[in-house]
Amino acid sequence: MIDVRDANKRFVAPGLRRRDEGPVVAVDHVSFSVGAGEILAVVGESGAGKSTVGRMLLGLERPDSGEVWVDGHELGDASERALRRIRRRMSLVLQDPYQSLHPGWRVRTAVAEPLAIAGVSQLERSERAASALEEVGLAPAADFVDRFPHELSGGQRQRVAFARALAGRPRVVVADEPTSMLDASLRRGILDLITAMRERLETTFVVITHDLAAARYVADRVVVMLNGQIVESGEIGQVLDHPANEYTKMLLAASEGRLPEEASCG
Amino acid sequence: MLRSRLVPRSVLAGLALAAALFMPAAGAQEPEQPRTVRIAISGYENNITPFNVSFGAFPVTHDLMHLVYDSLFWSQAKLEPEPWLAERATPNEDFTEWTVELRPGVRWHDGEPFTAEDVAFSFDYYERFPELSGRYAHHVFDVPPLEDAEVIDPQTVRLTFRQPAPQFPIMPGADLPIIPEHIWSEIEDPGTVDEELPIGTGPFKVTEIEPDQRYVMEANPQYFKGRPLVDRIEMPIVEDPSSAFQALRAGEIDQVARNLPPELVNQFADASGLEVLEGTRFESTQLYFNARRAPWSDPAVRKAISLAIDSQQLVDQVLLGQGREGNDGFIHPDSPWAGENNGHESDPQRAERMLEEAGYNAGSDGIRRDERGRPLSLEVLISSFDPLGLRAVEQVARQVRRIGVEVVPVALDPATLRDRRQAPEGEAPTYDAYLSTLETHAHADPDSLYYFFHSPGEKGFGAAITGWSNARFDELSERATAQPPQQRQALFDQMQSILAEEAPVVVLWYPDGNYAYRPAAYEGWISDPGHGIFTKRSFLPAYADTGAASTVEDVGESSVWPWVVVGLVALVVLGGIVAVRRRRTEDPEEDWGG
Amino acid sequence: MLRHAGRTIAQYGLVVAAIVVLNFALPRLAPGDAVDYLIPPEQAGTLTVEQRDRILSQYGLDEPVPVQFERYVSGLVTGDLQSSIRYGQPVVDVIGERIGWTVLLVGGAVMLAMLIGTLLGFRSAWRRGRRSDVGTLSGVMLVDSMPPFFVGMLLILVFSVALGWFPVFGALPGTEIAGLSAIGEILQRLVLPLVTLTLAAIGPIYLVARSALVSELREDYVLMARAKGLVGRAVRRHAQRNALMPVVTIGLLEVGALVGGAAVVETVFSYPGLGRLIYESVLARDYPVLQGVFLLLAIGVILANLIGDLLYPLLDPRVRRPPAAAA
Amino acid sequence: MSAGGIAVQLGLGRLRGQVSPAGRRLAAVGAGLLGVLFLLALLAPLIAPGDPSAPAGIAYQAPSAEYLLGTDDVGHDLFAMLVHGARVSLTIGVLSALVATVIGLGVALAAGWFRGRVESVLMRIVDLALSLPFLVLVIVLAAFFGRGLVTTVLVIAAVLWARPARVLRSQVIKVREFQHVVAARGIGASPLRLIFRHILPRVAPLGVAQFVRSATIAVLIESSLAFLGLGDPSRVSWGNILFFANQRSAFITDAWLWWVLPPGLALTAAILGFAFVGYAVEEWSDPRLGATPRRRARTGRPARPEAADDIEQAPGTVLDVRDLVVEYGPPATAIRAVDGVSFTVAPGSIVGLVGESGSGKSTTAMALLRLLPPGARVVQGAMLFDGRDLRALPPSAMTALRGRGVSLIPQSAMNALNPAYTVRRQVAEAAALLPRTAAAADARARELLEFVGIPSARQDAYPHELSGGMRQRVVIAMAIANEPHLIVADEPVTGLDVVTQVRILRLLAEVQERWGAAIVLVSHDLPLVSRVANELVVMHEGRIVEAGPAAAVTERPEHAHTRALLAPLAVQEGLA
Repeated sequence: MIDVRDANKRFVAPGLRRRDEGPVVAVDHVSFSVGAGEILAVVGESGAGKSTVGRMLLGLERPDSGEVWVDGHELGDASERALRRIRRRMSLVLQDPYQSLHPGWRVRTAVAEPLAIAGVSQLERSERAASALEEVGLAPAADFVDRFPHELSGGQRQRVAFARALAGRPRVVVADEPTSMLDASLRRGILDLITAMRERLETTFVVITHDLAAARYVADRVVVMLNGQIVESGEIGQVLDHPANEYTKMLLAASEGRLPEEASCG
Repeated sequence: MLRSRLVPRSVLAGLALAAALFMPAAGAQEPEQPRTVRIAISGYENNITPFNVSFGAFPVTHDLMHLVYDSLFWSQAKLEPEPWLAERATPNEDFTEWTVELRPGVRWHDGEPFTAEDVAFSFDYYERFPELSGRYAHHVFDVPPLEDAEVIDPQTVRLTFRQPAPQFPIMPGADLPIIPEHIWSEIEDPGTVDEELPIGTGPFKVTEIEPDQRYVMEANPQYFKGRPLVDRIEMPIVEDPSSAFQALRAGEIDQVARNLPPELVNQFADASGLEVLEGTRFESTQLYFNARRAPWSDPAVRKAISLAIDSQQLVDQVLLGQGREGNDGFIHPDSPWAGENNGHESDPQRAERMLEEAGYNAGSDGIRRDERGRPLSLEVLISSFDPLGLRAVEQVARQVRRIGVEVVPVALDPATLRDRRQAPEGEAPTYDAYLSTLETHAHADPDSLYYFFHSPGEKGFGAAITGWSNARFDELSERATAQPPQQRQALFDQMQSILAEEAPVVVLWYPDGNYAYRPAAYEGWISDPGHGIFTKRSFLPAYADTGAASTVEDVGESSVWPWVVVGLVALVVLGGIVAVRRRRTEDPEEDWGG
Repeated sequence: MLRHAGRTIAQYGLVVAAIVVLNFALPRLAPGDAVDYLIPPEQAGTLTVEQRDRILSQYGLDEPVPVQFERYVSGLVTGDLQSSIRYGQPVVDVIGERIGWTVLLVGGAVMLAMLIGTLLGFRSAWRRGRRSDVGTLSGVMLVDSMPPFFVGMLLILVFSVALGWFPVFGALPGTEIAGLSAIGEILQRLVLPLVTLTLAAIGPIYLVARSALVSELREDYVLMARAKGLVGRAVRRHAQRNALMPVVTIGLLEVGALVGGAAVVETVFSYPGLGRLIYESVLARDYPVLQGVFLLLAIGVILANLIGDLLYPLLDPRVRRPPAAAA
Repeated sequence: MSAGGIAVQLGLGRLRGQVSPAGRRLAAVGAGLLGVLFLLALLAPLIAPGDPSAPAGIAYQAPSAEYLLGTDDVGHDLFAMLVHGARVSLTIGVLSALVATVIGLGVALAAGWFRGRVESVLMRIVDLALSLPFLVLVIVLAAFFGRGLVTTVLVIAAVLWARPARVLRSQVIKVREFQHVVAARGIGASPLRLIFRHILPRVAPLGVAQFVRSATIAVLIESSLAFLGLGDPSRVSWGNILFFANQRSAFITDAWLWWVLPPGLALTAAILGFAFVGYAVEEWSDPRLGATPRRRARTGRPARPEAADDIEQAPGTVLDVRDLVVEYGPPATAIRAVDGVSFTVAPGSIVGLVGESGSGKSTTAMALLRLLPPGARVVQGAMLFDGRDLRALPPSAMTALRGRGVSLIPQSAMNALNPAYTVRRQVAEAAALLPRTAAAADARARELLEFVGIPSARQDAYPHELSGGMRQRVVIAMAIANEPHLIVADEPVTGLDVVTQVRILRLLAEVQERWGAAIVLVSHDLPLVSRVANELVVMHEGRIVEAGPAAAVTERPEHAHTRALLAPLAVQEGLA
């Protein structure tokens, strides 16, 4: 479903900064692939290039070199128009539930947006939006469709974001840190939602997270990134139980509250 | 770093300093000081040479320059101009030759003697640079064309004209400033601005030029008409008339070289410390039709509009009565050349009849149409800087609307306005009419009717100004110019009758002259018809009003209202200070909220 | 760094080039030309085409536009700004005579407005929501809402006519005096126009200073400053320093706006500054002067930008020492 | 047209910050002024029937019953002129501002959407437009199009559009990266949809602010142009009345009272009305500016709370919180954020205050330092610290205590450092609170920074040059500068990556060991906190649901909520 081959992306630091620092390398020779219906976790600290990979999968960033294949299309050289067509079979869930919904829109409008983009009729739209809401656990949908985002709790908002992501029945969903802003008690519900959706719709998920526990909870396979490079990847159990890379070990240790004593100052 | 606590303290300190610095100095006028008069003028005139004065952009130009330069004669729009640099001028039989005897013993400001060479040189020089010299040169090269200026002896010069020039002493004799040969013979570009240049024979020498700010002149003690009564004239440039009269009222200046606006006449006349002198202004404001353009080319339409205009009402309404109604014969009623039947005929009924007869019938909107169905809609161009003119057009529009003619005022800045009046060569200009104001020259010069209304030709400008032409008028005016002014009156009367009947222009009014000054500074002012009181004769012992030297207490006139405002401002400021002080005692930092 | 500087210079260069072209074109697009202004009205209609052309040729205005443009540009390169039509003097001299007054008036107004506006704005921000803040806020906005010409005339009415404290017009002493008293009188004549212009300029600066400090005061470092035991001025100092940057930006923006905007005030007070020169030169279609003044203004705007570029690093270390890219 | 009205129409009320009471009051005054003026303009034909430029009476009449504001130089009724002038001035103001804002918005959208070359070119044009003297433009345009209403509007818009363009562009760039916009792009929304459905509505509040601000300037420019004689003198506008007033010497006669003051004040009122409304709209469009003021209005100053004399601090505690109640919002509709919280802190111990967002844990922490956010207040309870009730301390004593007795490690430590000063200076500033020489304070700063793990080579760095973890270390150094007995650490590791989180917690434990300070450690991450805390206090919805020794709480959580907080994922999968 997804095949990334040797993708590279550099950013030039924006704004007032001096230009002689050289571009920031965001993604450095990254290759991986995801099968249909698979859940891949991309793990790493902030600044490791995870989010850039996610944006690349949607064609929101184009790689400087290398290829990004999604569902049989190469995104790197695709035209904007072609990209838009491809994106209609994909979806994106972002980290901040407070920002990822348009604050001026009712839930109904937000969830139906992908359907509107796909040209679904008004009547069908609201039906499908309602069923999408119930799929993500916001039932009965009638209680939610007329609310504004600020009238929902954080967890509910993130569910709405998922409902929107899934309403158009996408083949691929990229979820960028979907749980990191949520309280611990809500995290599991969202992760359960992802696995349930995969079961029901055979959607392919790419879950970007810094939380190894969350990765282990949902993912089939994992990619560990550091400074734009993939340092380790494989079956989730394999990687987390027998980490080969020092960095992966350190991440694991930290998530258990331990620190290798030799670790340098952060 | 900035500390907001310092605000009030530093402000107070600044105020104290300012107060110490700016307290008006008491007793500014000390007895030993030279007698100084401060006169606000309206614009910068470069270095006050005849070639550089602001090209007539400001009305004071002429008077300012005649303080520095003299002409052969001095005209007060009288039939017989007063000899000035000339002692007498004698024409030959057909007025083509004038022998001018000059006053002896005159010296230039730099000490060089004034001779016939200078006079001959001046005439030659003006002719060399006809374009640059603004209003002066065209009298030399155009009316009447000078053929030769010949020096007979150091006190005598003979001027030969291509045509009879019976009015020579008035024009250009009384108009053309005589310039020194020893200065100007060196100068190839008369437009040069050099502060050393303004050397004349006049009663005042230029001593300081601050562009756009002021001129200072000092008396020429050797002046041939006697040492001026004022030692020094300071002329700050105050373009805004309101500011200028404010300054006069506040006592910062002693005279404003402008006509006192009608609305101020009574107030300034009543004000203590100020006096108002009346004087004849040869000035008129008129509506020019573009007589090349239909339907304004139809005399019936023009005359009808003229008849619809109630000139007296305009004078009452806009000039507040400080003026006289227009004269259909154009010339100022006080001019020696004015016709017998002065005045403006206002008769809307007759106007309507004329338009009916000529076939202009009203449409459904009440506006008359010509035979091709075009409405009689007169677009009047007007300078947006002429408030009286703007008001006049507003009223004219109302008056003329009654006979079914629409007037649309179009306010433009002066350069745009003049541009609109022009047309590419060989084409007729496309404007309908414009409003403008003419100064002395138009009313005091016996040839003016010729210049303004003769068909285009060797000397006439008529077509260029109005596009109007009339064979009978041409013939009359040609005959007139060949005669001495004294003998032209009968012809003038006929010419003015034609103008009245054909109405190429409609004179709206002739404003009265009123001039305000501070007698405490100088009270010798006299009114020179056509010049106002800012004229060199006001400063000369032979002419100035040296009569009753009543001491006038110099008290700035003031009304009670500004004081009310002062009081209010003071209250607000005091209140603010109190409030600030009160607040300062409170600690903004902490609260019990936590 | 070099590439960045190169690009900046290239961009400024483009702006200057555009300004040069506009300076040339804009005045010429207006109807009428200098001759229309120069020649007295009664004579204007009487000029023959030849006479008109001769006058135009005096000022090089009869040449085809491309030739005029080329002469203008080559003049710029050699530093020759040509001569004023109205004043007959080299444009450099005409501007030179006024620039001092403009610097005094506009410069003084900007500085005063910056100072007072910043102090008041900071004070308001510190006491925001309280009565003194609301009072200052509405007071400043009230003053800012009065048209400058209206303020100027009222000031004249009160301080010149009624009180007689200050002269009504002009920049120079009425009589020839020298030394300290001349300076005193120059300052005295400066006061009213300066106050008017300062009042006109305070508003935006005050508002920016206030809102900048208000939002800085919401920053966590201010809370931290208080939490670590700092009081009053020490806390304010933390925030004020960071709030200065937008104030400087708006202040520099104001300079350009004020030079042109001063025309009204300079007219009311008959002050011989550049604003009035622009206004009158526009009316007189004095192209060389307009070109010169606009070029000067453009350079001024660019200089203000450069000053800003120099000042920002002093105010904000983030500009001075950008973080290492990979930090 | 009030800001609120627009907000309702666009359904934007929830997009933006609040308007402060002061802003609301100004907006009300402004809307009132504009309302009156617009009403005058609207009803002009009724109030002053007939053509205002028809001469009504004698010139230069003082106000009378017949002519409320007297007459002008040719006998126009000045009151009628004033009323009708409102139409022109307001129409021109609103129309020009509208045109300018629309142009500016268009340019901003184009620049912000396409970026790159298009943006460079457009922004250069904006720079150019900002530096163009408008006087020439006015004359050129007026000459081309005449001086009609349309021309004036176009001319003013031509001068005004650049500023909105510049301001709105940066907003467009910001909004473009908002998550819902990115998400919409991610599902293939078309540019039109993105611009009109997503970006435009969120730029709109700022657009409205820019529109109102442009209207102020437009009214001012129109009057200035008219005053300079560059307007259309046949149009009855306030600027035009003033033009004639000035030209016809109104300032020299007493006529200025009724001829100059009313139109001048009307202009001022119109501009002020726009400015006041604009101020409120700006607050509303920019969340940083609005919201409630830091402190209540003067009148609402509460009396000093009674010192809790009758309550003795529990022995062996450094902090004893009793029945603490904190409320937000106006008393009538107050929300209890902290509802009767009591706990104690033993000297030198770490107490973990744990709960999810909204549980009241941070409010409790900030109440301890009396640094509650605006609108919040302690309404009940006592906070006994070293034998004194913190709640009842006079402000000066509380200030003296901060940084010395109690110090804070605030939430989002990333932003707790002033970007303008080096970190050493900021630590030294804290150290200088005790009477120390500058050199001693500096030496102390070096020592502290060294202790928290900032080597001397990095001590002169500015905050932005340090990583998040290092910045948090600097904040800790500041907190311990004067050896306080109690450190309140409010979510000190949130937002840091996992490795750094552990390191910072370890540092806090070292701080407690080395300096013996008690620490109240506020966090939402119970497993993480339980690794360093001696005691745990679990909060939920403003109340304490469970408290006790850390080991006891984590091993035998009694309350369901505590169990939810304890790593729900790990329980199932057995990680950790």
